[in-house]
Amino acid sequence: MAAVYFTQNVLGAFLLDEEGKRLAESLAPFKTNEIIDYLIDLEEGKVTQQAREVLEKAKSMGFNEVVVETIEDGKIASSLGLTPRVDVRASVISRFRERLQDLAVELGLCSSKDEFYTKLHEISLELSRRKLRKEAQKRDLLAIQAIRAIDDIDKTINLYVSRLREWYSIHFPELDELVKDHHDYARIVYELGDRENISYEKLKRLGFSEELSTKISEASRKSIGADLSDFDIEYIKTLAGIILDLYELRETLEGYIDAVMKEVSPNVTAIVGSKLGARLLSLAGSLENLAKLPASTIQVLGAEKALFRALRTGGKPPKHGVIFQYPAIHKSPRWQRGKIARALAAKLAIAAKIDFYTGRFVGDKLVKELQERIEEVKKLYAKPPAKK
Amino acid sequence: MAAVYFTQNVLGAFLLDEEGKRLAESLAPFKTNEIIDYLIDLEEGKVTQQAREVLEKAKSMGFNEVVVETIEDGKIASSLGLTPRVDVRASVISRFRERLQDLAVELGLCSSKDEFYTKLHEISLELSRRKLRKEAQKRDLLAIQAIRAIDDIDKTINLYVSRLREWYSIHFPELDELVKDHHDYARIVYELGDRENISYEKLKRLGFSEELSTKISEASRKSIGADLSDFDIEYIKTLAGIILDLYELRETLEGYIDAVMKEVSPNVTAIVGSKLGARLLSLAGSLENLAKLPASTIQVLGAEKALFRALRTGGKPPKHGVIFQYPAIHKSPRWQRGKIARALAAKLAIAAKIDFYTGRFVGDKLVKELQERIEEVKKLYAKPPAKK
Amino acid sequence: MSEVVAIKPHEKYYGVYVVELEDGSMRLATKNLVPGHRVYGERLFRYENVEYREWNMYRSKLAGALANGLSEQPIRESDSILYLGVATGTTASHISDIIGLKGRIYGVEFAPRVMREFVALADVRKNLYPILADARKPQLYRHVVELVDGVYADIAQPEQASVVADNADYFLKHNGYLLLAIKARSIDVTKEPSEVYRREIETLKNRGFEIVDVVHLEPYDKDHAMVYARFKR
Amino acid sequence: MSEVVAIKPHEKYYGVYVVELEDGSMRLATKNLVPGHRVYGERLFRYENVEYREWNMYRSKLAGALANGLSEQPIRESDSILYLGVATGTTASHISDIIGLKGRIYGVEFAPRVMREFVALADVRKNLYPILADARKPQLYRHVVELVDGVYADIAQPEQASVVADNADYFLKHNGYLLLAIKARSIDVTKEPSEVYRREIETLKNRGFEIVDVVHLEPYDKDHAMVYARFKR
Repeated sequence: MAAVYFTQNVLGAFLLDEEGKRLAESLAPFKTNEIIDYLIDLEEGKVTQQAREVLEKAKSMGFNEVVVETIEDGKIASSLGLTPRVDVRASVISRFRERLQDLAVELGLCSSKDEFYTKLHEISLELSRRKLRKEAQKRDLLAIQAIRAIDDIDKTINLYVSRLREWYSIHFPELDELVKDHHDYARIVYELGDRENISYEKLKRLGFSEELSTKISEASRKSIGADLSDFDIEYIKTLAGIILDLYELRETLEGYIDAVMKEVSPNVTAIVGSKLGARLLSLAGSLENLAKLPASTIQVLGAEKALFRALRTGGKPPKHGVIFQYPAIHKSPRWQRGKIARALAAKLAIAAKIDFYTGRFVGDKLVKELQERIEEVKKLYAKPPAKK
Repeated sequence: MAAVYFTQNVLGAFLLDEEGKRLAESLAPFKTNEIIDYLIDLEEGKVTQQAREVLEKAKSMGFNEVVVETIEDGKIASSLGLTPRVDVRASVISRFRERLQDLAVELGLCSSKDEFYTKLHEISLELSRRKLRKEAQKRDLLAIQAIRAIDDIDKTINLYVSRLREWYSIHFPELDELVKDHHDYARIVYELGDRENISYEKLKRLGFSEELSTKISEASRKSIGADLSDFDIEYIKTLAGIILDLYELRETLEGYIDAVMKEVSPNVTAIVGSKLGARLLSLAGSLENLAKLPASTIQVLGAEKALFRALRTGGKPPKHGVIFQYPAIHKSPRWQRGKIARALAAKLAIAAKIDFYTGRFVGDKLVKELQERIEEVKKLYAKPPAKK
Repeated sequence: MSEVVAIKPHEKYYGVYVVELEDGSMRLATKNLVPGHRVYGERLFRYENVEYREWNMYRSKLAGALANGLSEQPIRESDSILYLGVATGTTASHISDIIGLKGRIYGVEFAPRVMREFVALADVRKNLYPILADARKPQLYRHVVELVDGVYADIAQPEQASVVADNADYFLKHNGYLLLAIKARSIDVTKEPSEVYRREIETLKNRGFEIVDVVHLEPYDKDHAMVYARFKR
Repeated sequence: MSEVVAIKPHEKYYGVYVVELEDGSMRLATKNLVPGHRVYGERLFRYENVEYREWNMYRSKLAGALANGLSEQPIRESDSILYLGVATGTTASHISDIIGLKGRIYGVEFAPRVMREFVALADVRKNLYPILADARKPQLYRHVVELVDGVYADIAQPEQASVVADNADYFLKHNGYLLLAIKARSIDVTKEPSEVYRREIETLKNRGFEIVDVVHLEPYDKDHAMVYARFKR
């Protein structure tokens, strides 16, 4: 009887003949949340349902011996009553591996090779994060410190920019009114410095609009500000420079929070993004605390003052705390907000629990359910309630 | 009759014979405050008292013609009734110039050549600053902005260091207690990062004492903090890095304030230093405002709250505002402080007026007088007043 | 900092650029796949509207090998590569620049402390596929790695040649290339580097590799050599 | 940044050091008179407990002239020097390093905006004597300048040779040296640089200077040459 080959990969379990033709197959669940569990089972040498199906089929087709690539697969085969033969360089299997991406399309798991790779990329990231999570020590606290550092930076940037505006206004007072954006203001001072150095072309090169570039360069020519030495300008530029450094640090920390949150709290992050997620952790104090809070408390996290006032005075309790930053809440009409906030808080409570207790990724599902509920709210309460 | 040579320089006016021997001389006032005026007169081609004396002497010695180096000196000679002959390369005069430093000692103006050069350095700085002052536009406002920026930095450094301490304490909580100095704390985090990287040798190399280095390195080995990835540590270090940048900017701005204050307000600076001087300008709003304030107001600048409270309640008015930072005030016994503050404020009022209206440097004199008054106070009021 | 005078494709090496600076010095560089982003603090250069990243010979052994005249740079656009010991991704990021978005690097790294950084990099560079695993056990990641065009290995372990060969058996195409940084002294401190190379190279030959070139990495790296080989299944 | 491998005195030039970096490149440097302080953002190097400041050839014409092989570096420790057109003191700071605390540089500069920076520098470097004045009128600062060992001039004006000679008449010792950066094109844009040099050098000769050497400053500076001469009273 001809040899038959058994192999498992990200697409599922397969039985192949000597030509590499598929004799039997059982596909893996090709969705991020489920496939991670599947791949972890494979890595741990567990007998997956897929392997079982395919090997039972082999038996029913009358095969007693299967060729496998690894001792691990061999064990699985023998646990199901087959005789394995291990051949690490089995060319049938390596040729099969070469066609993985085509097969994914052929089997209808993806619509194109590119989609397969995009999915595989996502899977490899999430799988690595899941494993890293076990190594993580207090990483929720790190995300909390990072988001608080961002808040500190925001506070001080304002202070520094006010100082910079006052200082540079000795030289070019008209700029203060013309450039309201703090970051842009600091960039102009840092990059161009002396008012005489400001020109339409240079402003355009810094990415400003034609209109603004014209206005600023004209104003610089007619400025009533004092002429300053290069020496003096240099120090004003130093302050502008550190402001730009702070903006850069802020961006760096946002990237960091993103990386940490995806690892430490992937489901909360999937729902509200890494920054709002980190704020929730910060308000709760830790992921463990957040996981233990009821949805009703999560809903008003960050609105403690308003809540206590309501309790004291018997007034209306707040409908939402920091989750107000979630676009579907603050962009919705007033009368829908409470309902959306409740739905969001409920999902967040579930997400935090999963993040803390299991670490499985079910973000796709949670997001989908939340979207459905929000659409439902928008449909059911499209009109403002009648005044009582 | 042999030729006679007339020349003027930083030491005074001189009449020389063909051998370079001094026939007559009239020395310049070799003190910073007065010599600047003298040198400006020379530069402007004015007939100084010294030139007049020496040239009168030449006439009385029977000379009708003098050899001079410049047309300017020629004009002076002829205005005093002598016939000048201009010889730019007059070797008698250039040989005389070569011996300037020796002559300063010979004439008893300095005790050594080194002292002469130190003095000349001081003079060249002050002369340049005096001329720059005329070109200065609103430089007092620049010093004010710089000192305010320093205050802003001080405020935010505290905020950032608190954040850094909280953040890094996840990893190495024991360090918070061991290193109270903020700058040192930030340096350790930035330079060494991971606790495992901390050692006695490295701490010593950073300039810490043997005792502290031992304590910190031992604590790092026994720390109860969480193990963190290099990845996480890297971001904490970034925050520490910007804190160090802020310390550096602070130092840079102090240097800048020093340069500006010496030019814009040399007399106030001579009395209280550039930083306290800038604070006084900042509180008054400008040098012009400060120059117009009576001494009694300067005395309580920065203590407006206490002053208004006193006026409202009829209580005791404050004895000193920001000038309390002047060491002779806060280091003196309580009962002497009011008197020293009054003396200091009086000198500051004079200094600010001179700085604003003339720009002449009389700081040496003002400082000397103030010192004398302080010593007097300390002698007259050595004991606390008897309780009433 | 000196300004850029010109940037040209390297005359010998595919995908590599030569940056000429105002002070007369030359730098290696690759086109930045993600403009504006640095990976390990390297300098960014803009020239004729394209951004390049300096490829530091002291930080990346592959750059060191090229600077020392390796006979060829075998990596091509769209290649798939298995990278054993990818660490934080310094070298991988330049290979990522060369293979472009149609290529893939499966980056295997065992140390979580280091892997974390590579995961963050892979989040931005879509052609990096992180694999937190032990390179000595390829059977544990065989499920997620395809058959690749090349293997790059920088693993400081004894018997690195065997580890690489085990991986090649599973994942490397016939005629696929191998770039192996041998950290000679970490294998056996008692023997001269040259002997260690010989023994490791012997192992590679026995396991189906044909050696194309070997260059030492001094002065950029004192303990390593780079082996360039082809795999015959 | 590459690390320092070694720092040695320059084989040819007095007071100048050569820094050898890890990446194989060489830099000129002087011993920092005020350790820890940068003057124009230049790199600081520590080697065997001495701090050096990189002397940037693109920023300082004297460094450019030395890099292009000027026949001698005439400035010695303890020298007194008249520097015409001292600007913010980039080059002067390196001369200040060379002459040490027993030397003096009288730095003449006419532009207050620029002088301000030099005054701040002179406040820290005690061998710098600022003079806010027009170099064309030496009679106005003759009261504060001694007879000097050398004149350094970098003044972008027509008839710069005459201006320099006028100053030399007042202040330069017999056999004193002159280092003159001629910005050829600023003198007469219609003539070829070589002709301009010739005419200015002719003036110098007529006024008592013996030309020792002339070097062009390319590629560090495209429009200048450095003239090195000795003055005979």
